[in-house]
Amino acid sequence: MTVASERDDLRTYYDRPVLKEPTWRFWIPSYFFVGGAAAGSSLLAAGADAIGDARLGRAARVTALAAIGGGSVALVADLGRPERFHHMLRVFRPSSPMNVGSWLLAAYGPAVGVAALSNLTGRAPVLGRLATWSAAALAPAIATYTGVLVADTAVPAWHEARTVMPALFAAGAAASAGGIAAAVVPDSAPARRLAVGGVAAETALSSALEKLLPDDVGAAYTDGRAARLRRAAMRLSVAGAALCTGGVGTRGGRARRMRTRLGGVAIVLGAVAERFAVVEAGRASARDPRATIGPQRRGIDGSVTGLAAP
Amino acid sequence: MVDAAPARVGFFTDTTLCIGCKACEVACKEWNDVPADGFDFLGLSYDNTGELSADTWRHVAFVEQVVPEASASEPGLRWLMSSDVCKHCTHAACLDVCPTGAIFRTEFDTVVVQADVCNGCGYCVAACPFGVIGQRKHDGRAWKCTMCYDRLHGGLEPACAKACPTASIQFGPLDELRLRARERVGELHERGVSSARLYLDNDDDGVGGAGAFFLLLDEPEVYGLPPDPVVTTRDLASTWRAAAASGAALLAGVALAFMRGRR
Amino acid sequence: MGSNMAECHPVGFQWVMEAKERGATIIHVDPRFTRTSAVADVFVPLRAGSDIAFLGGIVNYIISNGREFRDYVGHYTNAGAIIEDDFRDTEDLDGLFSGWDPERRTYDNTSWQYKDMPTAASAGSREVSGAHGQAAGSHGATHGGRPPHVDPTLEHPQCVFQILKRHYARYTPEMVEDACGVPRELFLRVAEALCENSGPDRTSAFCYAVGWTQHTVGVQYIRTASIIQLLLGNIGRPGGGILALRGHASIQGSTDVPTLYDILPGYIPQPHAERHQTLEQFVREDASPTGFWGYMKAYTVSLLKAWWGDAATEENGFCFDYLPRITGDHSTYQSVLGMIDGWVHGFLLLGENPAVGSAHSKLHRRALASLDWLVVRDLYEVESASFWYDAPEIESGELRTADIGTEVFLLPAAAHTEKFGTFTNTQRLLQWRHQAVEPPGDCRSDLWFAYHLGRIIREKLHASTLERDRPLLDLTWKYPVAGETAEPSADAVLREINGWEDNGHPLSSSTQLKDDGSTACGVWIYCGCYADGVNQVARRKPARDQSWVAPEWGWAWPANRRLLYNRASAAPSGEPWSARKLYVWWDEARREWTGPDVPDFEVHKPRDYEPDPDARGADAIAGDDPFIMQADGVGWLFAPAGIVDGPLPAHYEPHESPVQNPLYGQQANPARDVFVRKDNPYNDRDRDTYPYVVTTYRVTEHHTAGAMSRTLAHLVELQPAMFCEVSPELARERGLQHGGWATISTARTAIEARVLVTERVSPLRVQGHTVHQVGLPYHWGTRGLTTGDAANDLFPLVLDPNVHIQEVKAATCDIRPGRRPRGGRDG
Amino acid sequence: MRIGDLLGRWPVLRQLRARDVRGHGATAASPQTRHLHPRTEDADRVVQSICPYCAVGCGQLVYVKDGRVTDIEGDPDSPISRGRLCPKGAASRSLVSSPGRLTTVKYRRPYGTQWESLPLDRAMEMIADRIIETRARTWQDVNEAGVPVRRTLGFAHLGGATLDIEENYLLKKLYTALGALQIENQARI
Repeated sequence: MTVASERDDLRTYYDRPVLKEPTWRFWIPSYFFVGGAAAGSSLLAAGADAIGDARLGRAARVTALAAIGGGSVALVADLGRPERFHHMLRVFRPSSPMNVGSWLLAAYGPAVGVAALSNLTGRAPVLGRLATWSAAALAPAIATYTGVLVADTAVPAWHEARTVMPALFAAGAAASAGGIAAAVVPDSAPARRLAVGGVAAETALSSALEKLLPDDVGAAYTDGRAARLRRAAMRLSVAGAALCTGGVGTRGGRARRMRTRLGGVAIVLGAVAERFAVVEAGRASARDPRATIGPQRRGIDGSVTGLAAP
Repeated sequence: MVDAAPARVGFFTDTTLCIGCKACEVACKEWNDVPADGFDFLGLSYDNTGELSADTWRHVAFVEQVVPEASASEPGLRWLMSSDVCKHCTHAACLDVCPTGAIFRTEFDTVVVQADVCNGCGYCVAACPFGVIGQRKHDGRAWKCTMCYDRLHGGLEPACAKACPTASIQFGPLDELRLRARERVGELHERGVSSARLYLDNDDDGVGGAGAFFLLLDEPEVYGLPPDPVVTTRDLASTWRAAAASGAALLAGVALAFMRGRR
Repeated sequence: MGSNMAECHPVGFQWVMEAKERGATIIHVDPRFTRTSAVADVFVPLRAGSDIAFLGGIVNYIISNGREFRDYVGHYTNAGAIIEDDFRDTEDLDGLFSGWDPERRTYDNTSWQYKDMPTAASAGSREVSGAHGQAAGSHGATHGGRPPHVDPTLEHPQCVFQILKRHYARYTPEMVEDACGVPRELFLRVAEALCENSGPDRTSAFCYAVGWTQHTVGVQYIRTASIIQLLLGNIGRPGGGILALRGHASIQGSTDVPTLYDILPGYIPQPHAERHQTLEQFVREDASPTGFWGYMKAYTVSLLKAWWGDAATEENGFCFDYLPRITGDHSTYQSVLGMIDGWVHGFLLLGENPAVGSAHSKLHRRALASLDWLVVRDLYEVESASFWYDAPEIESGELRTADIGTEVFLLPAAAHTEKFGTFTNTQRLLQWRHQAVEPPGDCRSDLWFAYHLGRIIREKLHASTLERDRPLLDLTWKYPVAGETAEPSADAVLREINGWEDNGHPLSSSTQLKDDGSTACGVWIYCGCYADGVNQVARRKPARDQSWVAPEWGWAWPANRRLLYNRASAAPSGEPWSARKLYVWWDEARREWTGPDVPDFEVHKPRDYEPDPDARGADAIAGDDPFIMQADGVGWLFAPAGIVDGPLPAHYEPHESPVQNPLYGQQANPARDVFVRKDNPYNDRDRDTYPYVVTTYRVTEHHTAGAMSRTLAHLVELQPAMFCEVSPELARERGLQHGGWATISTARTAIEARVLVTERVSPLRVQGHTVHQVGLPYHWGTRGLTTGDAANDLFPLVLDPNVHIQEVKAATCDIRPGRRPRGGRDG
Repeated sequence: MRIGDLLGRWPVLRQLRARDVRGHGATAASPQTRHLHPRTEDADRVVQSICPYCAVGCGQLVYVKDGRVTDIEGDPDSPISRGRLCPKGAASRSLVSSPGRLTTVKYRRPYGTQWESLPLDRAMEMIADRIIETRARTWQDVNEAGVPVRRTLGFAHLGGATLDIEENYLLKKLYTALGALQIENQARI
């Protein structure tokens, strides 16, 4: 019978996975995107205030609120027991990025809300400004903790990439927020710059990731659905960046604005695809016993603490 | 609730004594009211369970091997059987990452999911380096072996250990079990069973040793176990540092984006 | 051998594992490498149906190397007995013994007798007294005591030992290899291990199960093991013996307290029409005057008193006439054919499922469909109750529901937790169960069914004056009932089983039984289970609080003895054979036999007691004769009576076999029960159509015909599909895919199963060519949480002549990839 | 519930009080968890029984609460099984309390196409009538040779070997009195 497989001299139990596939549904990668978008937007809002760009400021605040609002819905929707969402704040558990993230969101969400409402209604301007700045202060954490969250799992494609993962998510946040802002306020140079910069960083980090991972783990990114999503993400982002940068220098013109808006949308879609690609890669590597056993086996054979040696 | 903190208890599963009867799987389900896990013919030797999951807290693995050094008077066959279970790690990833406190460490130093707390976020599922814990369909919550926490409160041994006909599954204070296990390995080596080795009995391993450890006759991966599992949170601090750096970089990036003016 | 103990008796197997840890050598001989083989020290793959060749080889090894336990063999067996001069062995007659009658396909065993002394068999023969009318004991009145001619030197050419030696001389390692497919060095390793581990200081045990009994020569399988164990001195001694691992909670009890056609309770034979017209004739014909069967009249009279009470008097022969007479084989397979042939009209099935569990189950389903009425009592709706709408024959169109005239009563049964009662386990241990809860709905115990059925019938016939109704109306049928269901008292029934004196005082031992009607006892071998009016069966003294023999847990028959014939654990002198194997011995100071167990011997009979020639009963047993149930007090290497197919086991091929009998011209057991009829086709040596050997078995996760396991999700998920096990070689030869489907066909029909390709089934080299074996679990049927074809559909009706047990451990088949043809299953 | 109580049960506050920064241990336990105990402790009674599957005869302890079996496990006192059970024995609670169990009489009339229901006592009456009728129809006082046999071969019995000895005893006694010979059980098979 098909005795435990010994294909490519790596031994497994009938080729069955060692790990469980993450149970997260599409809500989670969606949240990764909107969470990043919200964080980036909060920073844009603060920046806009700093240089006194009211249009960008308002757009960014509204974006942040919408994004984080939608994000919260996504988070609750993915729970097996949504009615128990509040259990997330039942304890304080620093060893759990998700718990830490929940506390962060508990502070960040209201700040974003107050900032946006005060801006739209013109009421309580001082409070609004305070809220805007605190949201901005929390934004970097919001943008990156999700990277920590996925890295802090047994999933090889995520855990082995832990040094890059937060940066990748930060870059994604910049690209997403920039992209949205560029689409809404095409005239805003900072928005365009943030979008393009985000794309540049994301692209660089994404290829760094491939180099960083051993083949049996990296395969999760370079084969299958994840690979297709990443190619799409890459094309969209680069195209979007090109469209956004294309018009720099030339004056006015609806066509140029149109290009920028288009570019912004492309970049946003690219950022979305990238998040789904990362989650998909995680799933694939959890399914593949080689991704789990390979690195561990090399570690043992390389070291003396081989607990498996008779 | 027992007040005085009792000694850490655990499972020592001696696979050399296992006859693959699966009494552990059934006794566990009968006591804990765990539903059946599907009637699929997997044909993995006599294993039709496949793996540990939300609905399988004990899983007996069957491995058929053709032994190379077979002579005419030796069948040249080896049929390994091993009852797998949650490891109740010293450093338990599922517990570390659980955001609700549903998973906690008991006074017996075991790792238990509280069904009345779990909200089914699924983080523990991705975090477990052994693929033990799972999310139950149509229920949404995460489930795994509790080492019969309720029975322990009554001074009873876990259902699987009690049922095991050949004492392949042994329950007791972890220190005693480890001593017994080491003697057993020595004994087996003397008898010429050179392939006998312990798995997860060592405090220095990636999960700080486990509350459930095993005597195996081959490499762990042959039984579907990770050869050198590591609790993911071991690298959490460094990951947060990376996050801090990238957060700062993000700030800088945004600042840069604004410095060059609004048009 | 013939047992897969780790899988079929896992909890009992804990003791084997413990023995192994303490240095015992575990040897597993089986057609398949099973979960037992996995933990055994030595695994011996052999061809299904060739066990006697293998065991005979061991007998030959022992004798030709002088490895027998001389003191034991000389004193405790009939090795020295001289047999009639006209006895002829299979060696002389090419596979037949003297006395063969080709017309009636039976033996006349006159020539098998001790010279100048016809003998009666002990309990073993009770099950055969009906077979082929005259089969057993066709000789005249039996005598008892020691054989008149004995050669203590065991040199006389007609003495048992020399006959044995000649009989097995050709069972050499080479022949074993040729017949069984077992490499000779592996065989020699087993033979030597057995000899080394036997003698004064050591003992070896055989464990067997239906892997030995379900053959056309099944009884002789066990006989061969008995010969080995007697030669090696492994009977009646701790750690020795031949252990039957029985498969059902009280199947031992169902034989002791039989629902069997040929015996009455306690192995008293069901009287035979011609030979047993009166009680006197019955006793004279069938009871040995010597040994404990010498009291058969007391046992029988006490039974008749228990059943017919005051109506049973000295004058009317204690109602011996009330007992229906047998005239041949009335076993269940005959009844089933009777249903098809139209002379059996009604059938009661209590907790049995022949539509799945019996050989040629297809034939059984046809039989059920031919009945006027059928009563089924079970925990679940079993295939034997639902056949009329979901039998495979309905699916295939061979039967139509609307054409089936069978009236079916399906009654729900109470579970083991819902009634009081006793199971007798595989080691003759009676254990009482307490009721935990009331049965739900219409569920009732079979005790309730039997009692109230009897009550109703008696009420309906109470006015009858017909002679045939007397036994029924005179029957003692007063049992206290309790509760709203009017459940009869199991305790009261157990009291009757134990028996009482005419003053109503409970008996404490079968030695108290009288043949004058002053005692009543329902099951003489169980006498004492209610000694002193205490339910001994319910005793539950924790193991840790008593000796390792645990005599105060439950009660074992006879007389709470845990090890039978344990007088043999001491030397003739009465001293233990060795300190290491101390068990029961003669205490000279207290002038009695003593030990941790109840001595299986008259406690105060001196070790040097010598009976005078005309002594009767136990008095005829000498102080150094341990086998007190035997007429001559010794273990029978050679069986002058009691076995219908030969005094010595000879290797015969299964009824269906792909190979020639390597030893004799006689291919299969000449005396086997065959049923040549259209609906029971056999494969007569067609090696091309059915080239492979097929065998059946259980798996740990299921129970027999499945009613108690296919219905439980927690068991079904562990083995969710009917499967077949084949070797990689056979899979290649036939193109079978692991995990795919295969169709297995025999001369009867074809079934389908999922394929498990595994090295655990290995092709064997037999007589120069390769023999492939196909393994099939037989647990599946058309009902339950998972369904599948019934393996028993494949097997023919062909039986062992002694006990009429079917051969389902070896037949010939073919196997092909793919599912069986739908409709018309005769593929 | 008052807000104060709610706060009081909030583990975060317990953490603060216990200065437990990690929140891994007892502070995370819920009230239900703290009151966990084996359900066998709630049993009204425990009876000693024997496993109904194979013939090893393992001891079982049956726990009963409100007239229902809440648990069946091995009896540690048994010298045979020492408290252990195989998968089938371990499934005994499912066996006796499975919803699939038959609890009412089912009747199929000759040539009928479906089950009908029937009161138990009516069924018993009908079965008695069938036996009486068949016995009368097939009764033999003597056989072909004219030898007395006093029997009927008109109906047969086949019993499983999970019947108690008391049950077998009554069955054999009744059938013998009826002159029924073809009384068999699993031991033949």
